[in-house]
Amino acid sequence: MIKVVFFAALREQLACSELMVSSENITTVADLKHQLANKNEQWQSLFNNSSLLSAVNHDMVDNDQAIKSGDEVAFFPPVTGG
Amino acid sequence: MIKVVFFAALREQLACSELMVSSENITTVADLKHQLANKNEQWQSLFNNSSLLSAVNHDMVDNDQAIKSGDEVAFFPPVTGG
Amino acid sequence: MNQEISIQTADFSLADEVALLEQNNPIDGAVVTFTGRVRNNNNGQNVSSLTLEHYSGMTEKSLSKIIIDAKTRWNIGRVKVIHRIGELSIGEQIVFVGVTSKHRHDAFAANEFIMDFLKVQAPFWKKERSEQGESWLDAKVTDDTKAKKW
Amino acid sequence: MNQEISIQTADFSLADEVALLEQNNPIDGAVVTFTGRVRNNNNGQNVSSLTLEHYSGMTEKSLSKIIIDAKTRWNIGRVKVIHRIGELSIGEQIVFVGVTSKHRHDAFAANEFIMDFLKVQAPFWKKERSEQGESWLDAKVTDDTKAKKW
Repeated sequence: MIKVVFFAALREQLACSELMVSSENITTVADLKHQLANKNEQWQSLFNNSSLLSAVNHDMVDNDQAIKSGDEVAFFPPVTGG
Repeated sequence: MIKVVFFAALREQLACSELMVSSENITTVADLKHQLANKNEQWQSLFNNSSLLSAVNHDMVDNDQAIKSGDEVAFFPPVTGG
Repeated sequence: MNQEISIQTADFSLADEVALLEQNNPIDGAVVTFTGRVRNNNNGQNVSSLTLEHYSGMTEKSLSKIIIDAKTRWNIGRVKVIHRIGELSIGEQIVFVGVTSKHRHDAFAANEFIMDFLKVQAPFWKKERSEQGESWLDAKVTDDTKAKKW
Repeated sequence: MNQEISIQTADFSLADEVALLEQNNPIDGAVVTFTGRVRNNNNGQNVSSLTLEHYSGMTEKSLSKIIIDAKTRWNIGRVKVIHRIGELSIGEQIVFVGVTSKHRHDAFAANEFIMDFLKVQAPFWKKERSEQGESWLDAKVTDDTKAKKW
């Protein structure tokens, strides 16, 4: 299983902060996004947003980053701290 | 008359912090330096030192700066504050 | 635990932080600090307060990578980064970066570098409350551009 | 008298100075401070204390010109420059520069600019006391080079 977490505006829009996803058929962040986008139209538009950022095990990554069972994958909007 | 002041290492080397000089025959900072340098060999080497800085009425100036009676002219080594 | 990083709801004292950076540190003559506070205005809206959310764990990891990068690029002594989370009012301190060095340029550059990358890499998000209600702050393109200049 | 500049024998409090820069100033979200202290070592000599001499009147004039230049170049809010004179021991604070701004880069750049020009234009001179006796500090060519980069 892959642990998926969401933050900030994305978390509110999805009304979800955490989700467990089967790692079957998922080898990259792009695969995971694709699967999440298939849930419904709202999720589709949110996960197809090119400004969405991804992290795997607390490191910022690109869409082609490999992922496997046991990883923690995060999706969130551009950061606004400081 | 021109008021001439010296600071830091130069003040100590000259054993003098302040001096009044007649403005006769003096139209620039270079003229004043030339006249001071004529006092003796030690003064000559100190006032011919190219790293010596000059200020007229509290503004840093070059050797060709015009000066006149009533001005305050300062000579000092490169500054080392901060 | 990395002593150089603190993510906290509590306020911090600039004087105490600088005292710690300087304590038993006679070799570093320069200390540069940055303090960020909640402004009363953003894009023409009167902000009354904001809430800071973060991604615990990733925050610390990203900040410690930024600090390591800064130490590789400049000859700096001590570093401290504090970022507050939770509810903050106008004028309150949000973020502190303190850097010491032997020569001042290293502390200036490293401090601004840390802030610039914190802005685009550390997972914090601000939600502002104004007369118009609550809204998540948009990221600024200028912050991206600024980080890329290093 | 220019409230932005203080030449004093007494020590200063970083916290108090920053509090003054921030007081009734909700529009500036960024505060950058530089504090310079007496290091224990210069060119391999163990320094025990130093004496700071200055050219009263010219000091204030040169610093106020530097501050005006900084305000022309960057969009900054408040500025404070403090420089101590007289006898100072290891670890003591010598100089403080504080700058506030709406956007952080302005405060960083203006602060470093003020320090860089203070170093080459403000008439202060340091005499160091070490085991080898007293000697006037030599100016550094690197300071000249650094100021010319702006």
